Amino acid sequence: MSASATAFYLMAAFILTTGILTVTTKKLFRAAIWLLFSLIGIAALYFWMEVEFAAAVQVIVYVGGIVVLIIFSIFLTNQEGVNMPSALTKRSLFAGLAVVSAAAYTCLLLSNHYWMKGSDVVFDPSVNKIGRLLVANTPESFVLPFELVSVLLLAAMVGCIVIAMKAKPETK
Amino acid sequence: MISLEGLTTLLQAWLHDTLGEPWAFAAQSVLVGIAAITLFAVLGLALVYMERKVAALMQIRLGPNRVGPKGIFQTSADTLKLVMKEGLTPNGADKFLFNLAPFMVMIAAMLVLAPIAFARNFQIWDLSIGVLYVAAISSVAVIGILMAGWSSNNKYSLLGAMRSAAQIVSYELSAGLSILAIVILTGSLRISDIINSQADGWWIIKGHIPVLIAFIVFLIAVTAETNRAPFDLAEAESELTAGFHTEYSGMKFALFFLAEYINIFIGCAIGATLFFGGWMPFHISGWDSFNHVMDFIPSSLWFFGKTMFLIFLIMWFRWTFPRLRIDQLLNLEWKYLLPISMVNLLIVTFMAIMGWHL
Amino acid sequence: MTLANNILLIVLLPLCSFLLLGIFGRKYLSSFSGMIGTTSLFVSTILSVQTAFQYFFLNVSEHFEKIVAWKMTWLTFSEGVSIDMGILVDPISVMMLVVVTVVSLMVHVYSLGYMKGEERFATYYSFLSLFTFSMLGLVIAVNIFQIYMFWELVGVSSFLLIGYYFEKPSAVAASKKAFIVTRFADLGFLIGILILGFEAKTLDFVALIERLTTYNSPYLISATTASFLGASALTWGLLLVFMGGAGKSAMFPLHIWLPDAMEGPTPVSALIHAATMVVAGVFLVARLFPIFSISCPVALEVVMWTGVISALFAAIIACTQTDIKRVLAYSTMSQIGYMMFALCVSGYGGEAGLGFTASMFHLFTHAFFKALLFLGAGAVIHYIHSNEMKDMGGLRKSMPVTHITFLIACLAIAGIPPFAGFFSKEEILTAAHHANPIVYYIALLTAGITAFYMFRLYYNIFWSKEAKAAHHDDHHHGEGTWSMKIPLLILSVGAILAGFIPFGNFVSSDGHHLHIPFELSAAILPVIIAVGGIGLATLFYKNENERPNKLAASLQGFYNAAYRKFYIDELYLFITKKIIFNLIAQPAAWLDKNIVDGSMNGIASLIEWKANMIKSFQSGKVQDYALYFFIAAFGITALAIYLVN
Amino acid sequence: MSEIPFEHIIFLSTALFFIGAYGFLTRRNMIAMLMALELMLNSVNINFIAFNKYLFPDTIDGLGFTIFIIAIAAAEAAVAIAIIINLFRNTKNIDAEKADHLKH
Repeated sequence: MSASATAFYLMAAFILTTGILTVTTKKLFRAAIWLLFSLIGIAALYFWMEVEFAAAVQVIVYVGGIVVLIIFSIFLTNQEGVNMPSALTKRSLFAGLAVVSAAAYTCLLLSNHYWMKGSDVVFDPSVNKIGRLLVANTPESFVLPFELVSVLLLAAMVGCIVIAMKAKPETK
Repeated sequence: MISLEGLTTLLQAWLHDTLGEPWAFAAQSVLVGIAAITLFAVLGLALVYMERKVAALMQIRLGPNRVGPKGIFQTSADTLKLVMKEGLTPNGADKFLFNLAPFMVMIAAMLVLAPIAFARNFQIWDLSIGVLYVAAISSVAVIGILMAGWSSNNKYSLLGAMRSAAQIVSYELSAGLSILAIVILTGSLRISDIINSQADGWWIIKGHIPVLIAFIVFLIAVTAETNRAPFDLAEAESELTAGFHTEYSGMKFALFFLAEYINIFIGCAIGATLFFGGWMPFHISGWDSFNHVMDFIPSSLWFFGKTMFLIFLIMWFRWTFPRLRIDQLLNLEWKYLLPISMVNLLIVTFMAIMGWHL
Repeated sequence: MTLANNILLIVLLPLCSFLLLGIFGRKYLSSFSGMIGTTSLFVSTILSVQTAFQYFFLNVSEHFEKIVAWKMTWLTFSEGVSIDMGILVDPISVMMLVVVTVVSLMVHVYSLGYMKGEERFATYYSFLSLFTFSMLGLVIAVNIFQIYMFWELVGVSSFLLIGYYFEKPSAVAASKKAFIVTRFADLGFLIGILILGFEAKTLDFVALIERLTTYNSPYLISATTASFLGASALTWGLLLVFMGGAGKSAMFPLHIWLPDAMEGPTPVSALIHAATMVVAGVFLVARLFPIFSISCPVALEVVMWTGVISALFAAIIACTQTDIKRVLAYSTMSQIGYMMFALCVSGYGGEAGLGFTASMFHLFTHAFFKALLFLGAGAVIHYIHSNEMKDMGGLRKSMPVTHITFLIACLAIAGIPPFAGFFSKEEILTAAHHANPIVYYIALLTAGITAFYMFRLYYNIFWSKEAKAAHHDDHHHGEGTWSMKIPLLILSVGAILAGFIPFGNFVSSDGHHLHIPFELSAAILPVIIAVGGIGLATLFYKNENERPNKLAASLQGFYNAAYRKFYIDELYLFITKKIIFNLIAQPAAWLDKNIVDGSMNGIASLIEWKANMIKSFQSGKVQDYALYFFIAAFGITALAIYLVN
Repeated sequence: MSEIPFEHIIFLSTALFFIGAYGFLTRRNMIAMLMALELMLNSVNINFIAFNKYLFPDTIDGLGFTIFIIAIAAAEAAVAIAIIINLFRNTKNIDAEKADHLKH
């Protein structure tokens, strides 16, 4: 096995292990840390796939943003030390059954599928190309989704502030 | 002529010849790791010594002067002491995370070294997204700090960690925006491209006012991101004992301590790369003979000189400005720096579109 | 100014005043509202008198045409059948315009004094204006549906005015009663309209009358040949239309609302229940008179007997009532009965049309003296603060104006020459004499009874026992303000002089001039009977004595029956409560509750039971929903893939 | 790349997706549910990039989608956390089992 393949399987194992730990560990803060590792693993996977930009964005947004946000919200909701209540047995049973069967079915479908390679061009995700994809003045570019996402982010920002803002005490 | 570039090329060729492709790669990785750790150790020692000496200079006193000539081994002795100390773990702490935290911070700091160009053609990994990579990886350190604060099971640590994280996350924005100003002017995220764009003059001396503004904002943001005075209230002794690393002792404390100085170094190195041309010698276009003279000074000297100058500036700040309150700190970022750097970015973009920067 | 504009103005002025007072009255115009209403009506009155003058005297021809002065189509049902709004000018509508505006003006003026200080003064005047508007709109209607709409408006405004003192439960009950009874009658009216409209294929009066009176017209033939329960469609239609008229005019047996309606303010009683609204029924029959007379004598017969019975029946009840307004109410009913049967003893056209002219003439004169009587009674009530005869007596000295005018009115209604009532009543009796002796004798008897009870009323108020203590307590006000006296005086002049108008020259069944010969022989008998009635009343009631009680005692059963209004109200109650309620409504209610509702409830509880079974799926917990969603999504995907393959 | 079959990347993302789904269905803490959700989103991102790189290398649309997904995930996480914090402020509890007020 080549070094590259080894690296992939190591990363895959890392991602899946930390992912499983994320959804099973009893301590919420540790779950967040496992999530962090899982996300970093995925960023590494992107590096391995030579999609550096996606990796950097993954790290910036997920690690620097979302996980920090989650940790902050853990702090704010006083959930640090205590163990989380364990899931209801009934629901874990059903959920586990459903998930395992669905996963098995999906894997079956995937393994029976023949993947056709579209073209033999070398994949080139340079920053320049990404910029042109997002905001260039061509029919192929994603200008409209880009603007929509911008508006969505703005709306989400305003919405978050409104939702989480403490109600002002009634002033007379 | 002996230069770092020549050394590495020689080493690489030798390794390939003797070991073959995969093992050469592995050996190189190991060597790079060793080099990085060595660099860290040396840097840590040097910077701590420098800090003490600068502090003494500012306060008109001598500073360390007993161990070795001019007290040059003082920091080594301190390090020895820290290594010898028992690593205490507080009762009720989450041991796993408690032990993991300093390594997180340290590893993040080490990973950021990868795209930094120390000298001409001396770079571990010339990423196509170099600057973005630096910004991304340095944000991982926040998690380490939060982890340390939370797992210590100490409210001062927790508060310090939260303050620290809030501060870093906030100031990352204006740091990122001022970095983007240069990226826009250069048109590339690659570190080597950025340095090469300054071959006929560093951005800071090209006389663009927006670049000057970006540099000032960047310097403030780096100072804040590294939790240094006047933004050091995360570890404000009078309020929080020592912030997130209150409970750490021994080698783990040393790692935090070291990481802090490494972060200063990295921040200043990035600043030097973006604004002062990195290893690029001081060139004035047209003055060929002068430029030729400048080229004789090794590029690594240029780089370290500029970085040290910035580090000195930051140390100077520490002993000059009084500490801010937390609300002043956040106000400064969100109400002044962020809008300023956004408008600045707009101006820079406009400049780039009009082609005035060339 | 053209005729149409003139009449339009007459009708719309009260409407404007109603809107103005109704919307702004209570807040902004409270103190002026009386003046506003009165002024607008004063203009209307002037205009209507001018219109009448123009129509009757400036008419060069010998014949009074039916003029459709203005017409607009409002709603079209089908070709030819439409609801129109317009102005129909003919002798009776012009006469009605004058009557309605004059009486209404008098009432407006009178109310300035009578209602002074009322809290809802502006509301009162706005209602009065509304009423006047609807009545005017009714009399000028070109279309039977227009009449129906204004008819209902009249009903609404009378409901509002009767219930004016809505804080009094009896007033509320009376207004409801009036509304429900007239609504019930109007149902018949509506069906009648639909029958007539269906048969004649038009709702327009002119066309309707023309189609249903022309001999051998296809409409008439189809209307008379289609039969139901032994009567032709035309008969049914006319009878049902008359049912509406009977309801409004308080004909037996739909009269029960009229006495109770005296709960409203007295001027309102004068306006609505004496002079204008109740004659709407007479007006309706007169409007359709050609059809009744030419095409359907059977219906006319029914109307006649209804009128006769109402006249006698009401007169007998009036003798026993002690509430002065109720006496007047029954006298109204009796007089309307007079008008009704007078119409029916008439033929169409020429000399035979005497009854029609007489009826309209009586309507005209009656409006004056009945309004006068009510307003006088109002003055008395205003003075005494009571409606009961036993609280009154000996008022002739303290209320001289009222006394004299009331006496004139009583003489007029009793038919003593030369007062107005004599002439009109004499014409009616003559017409009846020519037509039907039985009706004639009953009418004579009624005339005598009328004289008797009117003077019973008169003596009880103004003579009888001398000045009781009750009315000396509060002599803070005198007989009434001038605004109350002036209408009395004007109306008494009308009551004296109205009879001298050669009415046949203006109003007749076919529009031609009708010369009415004065027959002295026919006039003597009624006058003698009336004087006899007055004498009897003088004997009994001029001074306080035991004779009335003795007479009442001797006629025990009959007296009680008359006093209780012949138990008609009780009969209605019996029918509605015992029969309709117990035998029909209650089983229906049971059916509704247990079968109809029961089946619905059964379905509902079945669904509820089922819903409870599946309710547990809806736990409110987001993860349960997520699990269902997850399973369903995968299930559907798997199914789709299976089906595709 | 050529050393490992393309399916293995897809298997990895599939497994990650179902791990996230399992976590979403069983975790009682809302923040933990949010984390599971992030895992699922990430598995989708992996798919997009893998498909783009190995099956359709002539475009970079998949990468664009990934970037959009990441942006939207950030917005979604922020809103979710705002809601959770508001819920916590009102009920002192962020247990998904107990947050069933809308049912009543």
